[in-house]
Amino acid sequence: MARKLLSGIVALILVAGFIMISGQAMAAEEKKPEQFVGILAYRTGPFAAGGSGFSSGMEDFMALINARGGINGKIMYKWEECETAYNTARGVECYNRFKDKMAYVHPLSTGITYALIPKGTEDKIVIISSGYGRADASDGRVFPWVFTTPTNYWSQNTAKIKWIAMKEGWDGKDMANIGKYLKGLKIANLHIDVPYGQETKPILDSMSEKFGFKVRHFPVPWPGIDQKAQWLDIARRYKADWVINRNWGVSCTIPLKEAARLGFPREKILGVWWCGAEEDAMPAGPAAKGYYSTNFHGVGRDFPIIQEVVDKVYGAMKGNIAFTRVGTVYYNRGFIAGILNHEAILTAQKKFGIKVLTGEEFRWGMENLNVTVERIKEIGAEGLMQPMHNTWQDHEGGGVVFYQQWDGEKWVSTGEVITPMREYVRGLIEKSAAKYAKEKGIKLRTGP
Amino acid sequence: MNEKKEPLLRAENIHISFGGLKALNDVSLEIYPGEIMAIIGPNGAGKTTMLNIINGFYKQDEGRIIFEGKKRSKKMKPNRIAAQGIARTFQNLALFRGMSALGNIMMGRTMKMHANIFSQALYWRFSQKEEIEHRKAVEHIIDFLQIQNIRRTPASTLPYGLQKRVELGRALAAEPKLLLLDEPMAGMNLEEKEDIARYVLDANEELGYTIALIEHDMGVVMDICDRIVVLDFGNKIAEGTPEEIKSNQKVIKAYLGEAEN
Amino acid sequence: MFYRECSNFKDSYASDMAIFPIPLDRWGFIFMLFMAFVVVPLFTSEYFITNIIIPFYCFALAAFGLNVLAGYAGQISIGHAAFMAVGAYASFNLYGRLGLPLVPSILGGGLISAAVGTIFGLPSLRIKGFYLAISTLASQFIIEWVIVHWKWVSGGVFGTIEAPKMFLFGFIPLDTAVKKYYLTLCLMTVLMTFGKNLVRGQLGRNWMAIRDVDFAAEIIGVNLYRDKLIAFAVSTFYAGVAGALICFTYVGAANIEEFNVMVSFAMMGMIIVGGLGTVLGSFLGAGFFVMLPIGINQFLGSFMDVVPADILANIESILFGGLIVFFLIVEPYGMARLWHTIKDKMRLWPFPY
Amino acid sequence: MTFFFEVLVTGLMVGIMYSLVALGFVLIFKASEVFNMAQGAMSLFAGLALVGFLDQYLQLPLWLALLCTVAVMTIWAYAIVFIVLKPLVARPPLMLFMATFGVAYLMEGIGQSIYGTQAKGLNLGIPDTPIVIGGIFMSTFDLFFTGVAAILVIGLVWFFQKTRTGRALRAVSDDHEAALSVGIPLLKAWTITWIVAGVVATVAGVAWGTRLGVQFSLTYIALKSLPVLIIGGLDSIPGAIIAGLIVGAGENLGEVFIGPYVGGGIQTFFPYLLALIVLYFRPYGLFGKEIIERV
Repeated sequence: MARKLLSGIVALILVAGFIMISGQAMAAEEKKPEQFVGILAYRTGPFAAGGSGFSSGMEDFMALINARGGINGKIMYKWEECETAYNTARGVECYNRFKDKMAYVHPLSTGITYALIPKGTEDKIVIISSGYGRADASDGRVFPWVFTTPTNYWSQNTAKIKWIAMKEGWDGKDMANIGKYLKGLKIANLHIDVPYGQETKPILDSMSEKFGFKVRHFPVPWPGIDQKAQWLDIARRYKADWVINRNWGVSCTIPLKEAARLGFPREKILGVWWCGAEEDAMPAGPAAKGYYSTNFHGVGRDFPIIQEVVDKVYGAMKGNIAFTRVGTVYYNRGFIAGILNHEAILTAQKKFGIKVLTGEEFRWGMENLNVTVERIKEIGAEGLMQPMHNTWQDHEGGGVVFYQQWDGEKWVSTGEVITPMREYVRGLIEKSAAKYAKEKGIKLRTGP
Repeated sequence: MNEKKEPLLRAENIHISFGGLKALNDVSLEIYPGEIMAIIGPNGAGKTTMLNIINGFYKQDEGRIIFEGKKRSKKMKPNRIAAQGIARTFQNLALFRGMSALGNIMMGRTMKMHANIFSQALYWRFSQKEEIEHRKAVEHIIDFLQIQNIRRTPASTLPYGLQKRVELGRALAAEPKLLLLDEPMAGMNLEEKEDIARYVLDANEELGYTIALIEHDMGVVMDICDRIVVLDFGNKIAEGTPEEIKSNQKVIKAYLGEAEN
Repeated sequence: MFYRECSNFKDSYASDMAIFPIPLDRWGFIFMLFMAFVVVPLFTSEYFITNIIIPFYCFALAAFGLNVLAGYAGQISIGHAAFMAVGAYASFNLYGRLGLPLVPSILGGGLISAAVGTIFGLPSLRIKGFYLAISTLASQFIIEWVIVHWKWVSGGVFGTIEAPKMFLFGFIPLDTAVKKYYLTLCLMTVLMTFGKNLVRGQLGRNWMAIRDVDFAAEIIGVNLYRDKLIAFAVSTFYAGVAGALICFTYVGAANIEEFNVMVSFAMMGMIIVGGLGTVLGSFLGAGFFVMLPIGINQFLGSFMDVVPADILANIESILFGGLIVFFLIVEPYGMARLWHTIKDKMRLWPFPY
Repeated sequence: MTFFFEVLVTGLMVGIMYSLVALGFVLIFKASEVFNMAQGAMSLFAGLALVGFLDQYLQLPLWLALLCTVAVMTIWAYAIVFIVLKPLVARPPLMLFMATFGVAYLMEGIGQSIYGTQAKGLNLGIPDTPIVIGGIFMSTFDLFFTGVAAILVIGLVWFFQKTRTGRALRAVSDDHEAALSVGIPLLKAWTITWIVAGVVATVAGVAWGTRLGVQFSLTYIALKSLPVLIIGGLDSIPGAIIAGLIVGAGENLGEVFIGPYVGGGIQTFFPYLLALIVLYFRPYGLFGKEIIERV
């Protein structure tokens, strides 16, 4: 018994030791000043594919900049990871752990984004939710510290509807007659039944009224491993023309299987960009062939900058993920997030000088971010990312949606690049943001 | 004995069967105030079943129970029956193993404590007063049973004999009108049996409890009981004072078997 | 040597029935209170307060709530996180929409949670053991569904709420970590005291009796139905308050994923690893489950450059699972029992027998 | 009406898949009264191991890979019984329940450390195409696994009824002490049970893994099979099968025909409502062994 007790006590001391040692563990060896980046990752749990790909992509990009000698040759990136396990409370803990050191953060989960919005505003830390989080946070007047650059869910869905119209024969130019092609179409919005999945219900309803197509929402309860009932309904009773696959993690894969089982054409399923990764399509095997998905960046490794990473980072054995995953969708998503942050830092450093930036300075950089087509070419990311131009009101900046199709082995870009219905979305965003501002008693910003 | 007296409890024509097995068949018995009554019989005679029906753990198929002159509804829950004043102990010990001996005996007072949940949460005035008052009553029982030294010991770690005693204490703490004891001396040595027998007698004589007990040790039964009911295969075969029972042929037959004839 | 029961005679039942009958325990408790009220807010960092201590208190409350149900009354619930959600959403509505004062809102959240909990406790009148445990998952999934689907519960933002700015008595703003800390600490201390009183009083004894031998409890006069339902109500009240506090003082927002079934399992883990049927165990278990993952994560963070991040994150769950198993093997009755064993040794020290 | 039958048949087939998972729970509960929270993790680990044996480095043939997977699960069975359960013999069931919870974390962590976290496809070459029987859409894949489940159940029943080991296991599950007294070693019996449960977990892992892809979410199939367990009874093999069918059919019919009126997405809690109704009438499930209180 005594020995058992002793070992118990030793374990307790060890546990206490864990907490003590942490924090100061990092040695201070480097000479150049460091821009600290706190990374909220999730490498375990059901969504690990997304979390690990994204964080590693971003880290690889920063490793590349460091290999080149740092930001403007003077400042090194320094990053630390914190595992959130896709859990809001742990995400908030991670944020608090890093908040004194970092200027910006990618919360990487809708729940964490919602939790961090008021905190970021208070602590003057920029929250970047690229393609997730609140769509109405694109309104910089109400959400001064939140950016959805390059695009958000609502833009995505208008672009999706435009794309569907094009598949139905629309020429893609004249908005006035888009209704003619959409009228009477039956669209099924298959969504995971959590806040993230419900987010696009209003905009689809609103568009269905506007353009005369039918939409029905099919909620899939979390974790969505069984969708037979929904699919029977979609394919056999509702007889949908198009299905929007708005799921997350494993629930993205199931629809492909179910559709195959019922003989529903995969070419008629269009995924949200969180359902458009290799990890979503691959497990479905042959059933996934032909499946379309949206994206807001390119896929693959055929970009000069990613080649450079392969050479300089993986060549030097400094990669942050299994080499096979370089160039996959989530990896590239993290990678362009890295580019985006980097461009904002460069923009800000032009104004504030080459130094380690604070959150406020970084925000200025984000709000004056202007990534032109030429600049993208210069970076070596042509086709990988889209032009972005933020202003102090518009925190979305880009909005363009890419399309890709699964050929059975990999994602192939369809080459289509569709701009969303910007004014229409902007109107909805402002309306929604104004409502939020009223609820919270936020005064609208009147200038930069 | 005093046949004129109104019985405290009267069970009339009780039938109960489990599956196909008739456990009790048309059994009637009375328990009179102030007496010690024993129910005896060979194994499987239905003694425990009778106690279970008296305190409402089983519901009889037919027949009725009259307690203090009032017919008891069949729907009555065991805890309401306990509130009417019937307490018992169990053949195979049913102590609350996670609690101390003191806690177990305090449980006997549960029906008598009325502080509501808010008062208990505050542990203030009424609740505290009540707790102390009942603690005093319980300490008397602890003194009576001479188990002062094991007050704080978890019930599960007590030796068997003491567990039986604590269980007796729990039943006594309820201050019941009718106390049912299911084999209170089973598995004990002679000395322990004598102790328990003395507590039972004292409880009856000093504290004035009416007691019905099941016991296999005929010596003890004959010594301390006023009246005996004998069951065999679910039927009542005899009833009377110890002397009457000793000489009853049916009883002898039931115990010693037909071959003795 | 100093930790003694001897020469410490009780002259009244009241003193014998105090929470801490032994003086050194009493001093230890006062010391802990002093630490919590003075030392922690004055001498530790904001990070430590917001991320370690506040969630620790909240989960200790929630774990105590579950302990009332599972540890004391013996009714296992593995859908308890849902009641934290009920508390969070209810108090958000009471405070943010109906404009009740802050503390009544939080307690009101608890009361609403208790009402819901009582309804979900009804199956316990017929179902026992693991059958009951699994059927309590119904509460988890039904509540999740209701919160996501019924717009008026969450205010229409897809089941996600953001804690409004808090004012105590309507005018004292609770904006800093320390102020939020005090709110949590005060509520926690008061409620834990009440809870301790409940479990050591007659109600607590009734619960334990139900847990140990339910038929004997009924035969001695315990109203099983009433007391089981009260256990559910009290338990879910604590869970509700804890949920509200997590939403208001810790995360600052709530969404339904924050209270999913994994949290429910973790709460079950807290009370088992901490110690079933003890108040101390609720604290130790909450500490184990709140601090350990953060500790492991930070500890492993220093190996970031050596070991691939993918593997590090998994080592976290290996360590965590390993420690659960380890503690259960070392002391199956939880860390609270371990503590009592240590005290027993101390009582005899320096003489081994 | 065709549509109704389509939903019903589909539901029944899903139900069989739930039964597969529930069987693992039942086996272990029967033998050791351990409510095994690691059942999902076991399926995950089996799936990961199988994919590992099939992948481009090893390229084992399917039968060999399956055999190796079973071998791996056997090692786990020994490890769990001798490291975790042995010190906890005769502890309250709740402690064992929690210990398996820890084991689940361990298995998930170890599995994903070795094989990585990303989702992996598992293709056994069973066509997942619709076939039409009597106007009802069915999938060859589902039919195949219905067959597998049937074979598994028949195999289990045979094992428990006809073999010596199986009878010994049944004796252990009826009464630990009595079994010990006639010389059946408890730990050995447990180990065999865990191995059998490991085999069942492998089958469940393969069945669900081909469907979901082998990834962390495989652990959730355990959650989905919990209502099956309580409806059928925690210790009844036929119960698990019949309850699986009830749950599968019930949740799908519920979602399709009741769901649209209340906003949909009810199939997670619908089985629990069914379970509550069943338990109201039969507190130990349809086929569970009733615990009779003796006074």
